[in-house]
Amino acid sequence: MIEARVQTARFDAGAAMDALAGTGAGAVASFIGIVRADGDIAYPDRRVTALELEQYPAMTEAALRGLAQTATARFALSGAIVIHRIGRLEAGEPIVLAAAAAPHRAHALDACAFLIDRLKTGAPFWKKQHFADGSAKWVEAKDSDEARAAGWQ
Amino acid sequence: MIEARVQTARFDAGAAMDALAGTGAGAVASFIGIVRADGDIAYPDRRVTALELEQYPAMTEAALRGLAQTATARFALSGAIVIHRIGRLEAGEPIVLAAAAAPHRAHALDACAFLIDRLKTGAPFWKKQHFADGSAKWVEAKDSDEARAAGWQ
Amino acid sequence: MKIVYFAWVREQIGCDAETAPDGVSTVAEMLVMLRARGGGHAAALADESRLRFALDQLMVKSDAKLGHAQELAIFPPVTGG
Amino acid sequence: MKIVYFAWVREQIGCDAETAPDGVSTVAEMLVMLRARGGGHAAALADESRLRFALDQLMVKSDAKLGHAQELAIFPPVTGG
Repeated sequence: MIEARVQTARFDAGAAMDALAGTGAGAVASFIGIVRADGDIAYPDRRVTALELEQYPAMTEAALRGLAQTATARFALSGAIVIHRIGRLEAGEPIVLAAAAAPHRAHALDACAFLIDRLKTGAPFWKKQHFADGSAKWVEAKDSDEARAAGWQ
Repeated sequence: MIEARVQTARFDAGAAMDALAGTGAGAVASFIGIVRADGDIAYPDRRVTALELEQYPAMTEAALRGLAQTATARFALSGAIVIHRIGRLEAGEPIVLAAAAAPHRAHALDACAFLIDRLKTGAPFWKKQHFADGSAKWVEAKDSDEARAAGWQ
Repeated sequence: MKIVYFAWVREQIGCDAETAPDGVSTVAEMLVMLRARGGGHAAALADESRLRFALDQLMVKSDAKLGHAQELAIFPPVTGG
Repeated sequence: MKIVYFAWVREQIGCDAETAPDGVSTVAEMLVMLRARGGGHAAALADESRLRFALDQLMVKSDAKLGHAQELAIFPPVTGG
């Protein structure tokens, strides 16, 4: 079972985990990313009030689906779900869900980390931060994210 | 925020993740363990219909709470939740939830793996398998679980 | 001191809890005393490598001193999660 | 061929999508052609190390041949998740 979605609405993490639990798995691991008010380490004194998530619409769902398929083959998953939100998201709101189901826990946990690490460097989304003082700034990609994603080669 | 519970009822994984998302975290990772019908690798031809989960009541909640506190200190978590079910659980039912919230994803993912690895070797629960043919057998502890838990030293 | 048993140790001994004999100083000595009762005790407690112990709800090795502990638990390696 | 821009590349160029000039064989050559337009194009596309590319929705390096691709996307390193 593979599900890959891009949407503006909130997602139901509990329903996603229930669906994965129903695939005959022994283990379901999930990750949720959330908008942090202290988002940009380059600007510690500016509070983030919201993020604006831009996507490359023709590419995103295929990229997420390809990622879920790669994870399924690599970790022998019984299911994988990736949901990414777009549009304006306030501080505290969930951005992304990555979840994996497998017979045993090591594969489920590893697949979940793989999904989110690879999504961060391979799926065409961009975040613009809106600060409390009215200013805005595009988030810079992190070298540490590239390193984590490359670690899965 | 720390929550450690032992209960017979099903747990609400979505509510647990929502609670952790509300701790100011940027990342929430969770793990759910499920009763597998093909549970015992020593008996591949016997289908498991249910597990019976026994506990040491005076010790379990303190053990789970201690585990959550250790994880919170080690990974600088903003929240940790561990819920373990007891009693008779049919194949496909969830057994355990371990979830962690942290500012960044690496700590949330690592803490989640830490919680479930340590729980498997340090919390006083025992599983008895009930097979489709009416027989029953206590699950044997796995050396691989000891090795994973020891890996967190 | 109270002794409590769990899982197959409990089943083989046929008893959830019992009062410990007096004058015993370590977990290992307690095992020797209990095995001497024969029957289920002897069978369940025969192989120390298959047993784990807790004193007042804290995991200990078999060389642990009983001291003033209120409760000794004897059980198989745990298999939860 | 259509060219699409995203995030600050789109903002600096002031345009979501435009038609590519003909007779260009690689992504790198296309960058040279686009920069020659000056203004937002020159500023946004000045530093290739800050840019990523996709041809028909597949990530490529700047030495990739355009071939018969329908769509070239130019954008900053992605920052989703």
